[in-house]
Amino acid sequence: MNPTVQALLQFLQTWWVELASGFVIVAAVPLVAGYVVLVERKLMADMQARLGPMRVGPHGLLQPIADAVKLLIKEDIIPDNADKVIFWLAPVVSMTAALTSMGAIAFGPAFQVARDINVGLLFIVGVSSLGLFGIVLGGWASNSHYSIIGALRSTAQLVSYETAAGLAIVSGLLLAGSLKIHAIVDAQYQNHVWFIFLAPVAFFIYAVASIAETNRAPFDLPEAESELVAGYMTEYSGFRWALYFLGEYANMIVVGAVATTLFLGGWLRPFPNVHWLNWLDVLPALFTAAVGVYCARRAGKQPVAVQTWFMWGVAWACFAVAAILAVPLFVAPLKFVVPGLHGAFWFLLKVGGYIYLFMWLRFTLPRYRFDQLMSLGWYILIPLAIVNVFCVGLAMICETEYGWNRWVALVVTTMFTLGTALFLLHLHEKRTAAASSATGVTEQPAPQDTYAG
Amino acid sequence: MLDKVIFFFFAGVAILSAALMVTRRNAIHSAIFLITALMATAGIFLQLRAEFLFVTQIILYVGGIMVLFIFVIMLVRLDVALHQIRFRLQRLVALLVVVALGAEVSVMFWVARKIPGDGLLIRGSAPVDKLPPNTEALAKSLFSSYLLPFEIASVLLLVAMVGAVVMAKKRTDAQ
Amino acid sequence: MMPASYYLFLSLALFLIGAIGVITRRNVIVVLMSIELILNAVNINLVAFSRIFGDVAGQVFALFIIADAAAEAAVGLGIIIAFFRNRETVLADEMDLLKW
Amino acid sequence: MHDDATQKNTLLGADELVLNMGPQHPSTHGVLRVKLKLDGERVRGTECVIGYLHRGVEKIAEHRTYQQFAPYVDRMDYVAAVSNGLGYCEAVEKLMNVEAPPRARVIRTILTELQRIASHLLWLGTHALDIGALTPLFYCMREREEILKIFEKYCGARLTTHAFRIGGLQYEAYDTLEKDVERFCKDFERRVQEYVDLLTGNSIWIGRTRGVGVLSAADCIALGASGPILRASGVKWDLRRAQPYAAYDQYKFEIPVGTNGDTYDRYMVRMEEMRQSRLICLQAIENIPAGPILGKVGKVLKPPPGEIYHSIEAPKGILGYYIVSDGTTQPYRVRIRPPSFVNLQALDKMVRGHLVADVVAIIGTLDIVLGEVDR
Repeated sequence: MNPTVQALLQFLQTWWVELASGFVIVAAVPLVAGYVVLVERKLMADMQARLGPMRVGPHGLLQPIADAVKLLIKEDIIPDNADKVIFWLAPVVSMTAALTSMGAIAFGPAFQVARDINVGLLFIVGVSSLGLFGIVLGGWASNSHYSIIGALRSTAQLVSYETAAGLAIVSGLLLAGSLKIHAIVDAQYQNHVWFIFLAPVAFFIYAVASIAETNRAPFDLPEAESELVAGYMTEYSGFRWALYFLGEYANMIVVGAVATTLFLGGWLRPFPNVHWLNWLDVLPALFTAAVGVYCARRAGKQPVAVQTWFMWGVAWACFAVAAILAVPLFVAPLKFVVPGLHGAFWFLLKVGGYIYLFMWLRFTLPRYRFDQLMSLGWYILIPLAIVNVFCVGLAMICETEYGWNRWVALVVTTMFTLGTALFLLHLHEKRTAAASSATGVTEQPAPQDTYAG
Repeated sequence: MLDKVIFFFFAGVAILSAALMVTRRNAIHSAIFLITALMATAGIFLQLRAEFLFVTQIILYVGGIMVLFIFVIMLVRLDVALHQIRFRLQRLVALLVVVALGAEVSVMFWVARKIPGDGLLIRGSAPVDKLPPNTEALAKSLFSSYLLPFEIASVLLLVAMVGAVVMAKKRTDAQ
Repeated sequence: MMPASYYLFLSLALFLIGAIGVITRRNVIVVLMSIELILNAVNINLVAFSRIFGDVAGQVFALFIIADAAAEAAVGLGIIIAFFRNRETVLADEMDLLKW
Repeated sequence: MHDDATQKNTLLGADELVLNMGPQHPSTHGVLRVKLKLDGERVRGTECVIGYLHRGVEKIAEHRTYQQFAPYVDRMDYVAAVSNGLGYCEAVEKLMNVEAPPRARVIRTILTELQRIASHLLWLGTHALDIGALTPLFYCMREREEILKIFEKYCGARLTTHAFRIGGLQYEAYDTLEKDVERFCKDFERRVQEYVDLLTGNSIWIGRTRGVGVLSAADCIALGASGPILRASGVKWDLRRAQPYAAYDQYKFEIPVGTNGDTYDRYMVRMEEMRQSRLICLQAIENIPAGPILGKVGKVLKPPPGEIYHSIEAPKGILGYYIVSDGTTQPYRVRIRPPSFVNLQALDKMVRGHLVADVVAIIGTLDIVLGEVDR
């Protein structure tokens, strides 16, 4: 065996775990993103007194697959004299950015593709910010006036809200003390508290900024502006458009994962240190079993035979997962599996909750106008984030140097931050009042007599 | 062995995309190739165990500066500047100067390789595991021995921000 | 561990390509991009030697260079936009206002 | 959608840029083309191009008998067909100075007020959708469905109802009409509260509507705007109170009036109008007088030669009919004064100085229906 093959084998030997989980991510994420789309449509329907997709599969469970196939088959139109290479490249960039940043996310103490890079969290944030190029190049390559305006607007929005998100993460990192994902979650375990309670303002700022960063809910301006129709995505069709769409949902998962790791205690059980609450470990198995029972009960009522079979299949899958989660609790030799599996369950539950918040906002809130959106970002969020970083730092110093109790220090500093927030809002009110009265005044010259003209 | 493979891969990508960047007609294409070149250099930082610089390069250079470039290229309608004469005397002179400089410096490197002991090119280097964790070491030295340059850099950035805003602001007073 | 000469040759190559870009290209934006490339070449050298000597000062300095490159790009592009708005051109040759 | 005249379209030095919100557009409520003259992002002026839905209703009227023309009237403002029919029938009755029997007048009032609620519901749904709130549309459609069911039970049609005849009604009120209307009105109060919770206090909604598309009272009068737009600017003028028709004089209801005539005030005025219409319906179904439902009008209508102008308060504003008869069975001339057409004139004055995103909100708040604008 010549050395190169030998070296190759040796390389595969050491890194096969990473490669395998890499393939799993690239395959699983589009599927998961598809089902997140289905959940969103179902939730939206539920909140709007209607049923949502019910046709494809029982309760529309096969809808994502049907969508994917449809998008694959759909005609793939490329606008003429558009820049072919970049037109193809843009959605790919936006999807790869989301997927690579998922490489560093730890879905549980055991499931992490890149075995804990030293700059874990920064890597995730950095690579996911590259998704911006997908949008910019997409807008530019489709060579239509409206796509370029849409692309420019979404870039401006992403760049300004990334600053706010970055600063919010910095204040979270101050508490955590390290960039390594495992270290952050352990810090929350050691401190016996999730950082959302220590730095609530930071979590709020990050939540708002991450909504804007994934172009969703009240900030989904670039593609929702009525005269821009679909912003940078207008000229895309078929699978290219699907790539953008999945990129957005994958980004949502990434942002949810970062928020969970940093603020919501990653894969920690709600009360990890409290030992008499250990019965909570049964919850994951219980939860999945309940879902299984629901599917089983619904299976009987399906109109078409094949749907009944499918529902039974889903029910059995849920029961199997419940068994996997429950059995190691009692069987001694399998004890080592418990933290990994349960951690993954709690992590996914929290990310699911975070994404539920995204969706909830999307169905209830109207959309910001572009200048309101930018002024909110620059006049309120970024200064507040800076002040927050300063306050959390101050609190840490008081705690270590002057021996204040940590909670007291943080409560005081949070009050101070909220004070600045109110002050900023007051300033914002005065500015918008001044602005609207200014436009108001100029608009109404003396009512000239229309008939005289 | 693995280091060599990674290094040659990233170096190759860097040089190729840099070359392509310089020769492209369309500014957006050259911007994209510059992005690939920067990502390749980030890879080389990683290979040199400088993770923090790897991430800073991605966030700041590629995520920040290149966005600025692409923004300006999109704002500045470039169809005006596309039809440019390719080859002129000025290019020939430039190529000659660069080739001469390159030859001279590479000869110097080549000769220096022969000097034993702690000549220009030290063979050995600190083994990997004894290296302090990169981010902590960087932070420690940045905020202890290099605190003043750090403050000056922040002032510089502030000045640059103000300058850029003032210059690019549309002259609204004209209306 | 890799001898330092690999990194030196790499940064030299990038530096030369950047220099060619600065001198030959007419479009000012591409000139600015080539300057970014040159700065990047310098960074590789700094990090390489910081790795070889095991001292982190090189990386700190590389960080400062990135900060400076950001400032320089911002101001440079500000100038280009202002210039483009008045002169409607981005070509270096047509920026001959100071020529007598 | 294409923009033809983008003279010097460098986004930097972008001066006069004409943006086309073309006929096919998600938020122009029908086939209306608005040419926006933009200065960067600000709108400097607009030019509305209409006529895409012109069917020549008034010309057709000259070759139809009075009864035959009645169904055409429903197709004008297809969102509020019942009130169109009421206006036309009352105008012809006035021409023939015939009086509809009291029972017919009360049932007409109930159906017209229900139609006003339905029209405002559709307006609220689409207006909120344009500004980005996805949910109110489905809540409004759910309520509107109840009203359309009542119409279908009464006259067999949901949208173009042709519910009234000249001289009274064609169909007797079906037996559970009172119960249906009462059931609708009872839970409608809770439903309106749902919209109020979603929108009224919402800071984004206020941000998008407060101070947008301001129209002063003087401008309203000068431009001839009518209906909720006029009342939102502070002018208390409602034909149901000023020139009572049908059975409106028998019922007590307030006329909601706004103060500074912006999109938010028009929203509040229309929401209040829905509540008032609900009160009118409740009062009306208490005692629907017995008696005939059709006045003494023969099969063949030959109104005496002459002319008449009669206007009613349609959901969008003042809907006027000017009919000239030459004694034959066919009108010599039927001129219709649609509220949407007149209100659309105000678009240019309201949009000036605003951003492009506000144009969408302003078109929504005008509540125009292109079938009525183009006729």
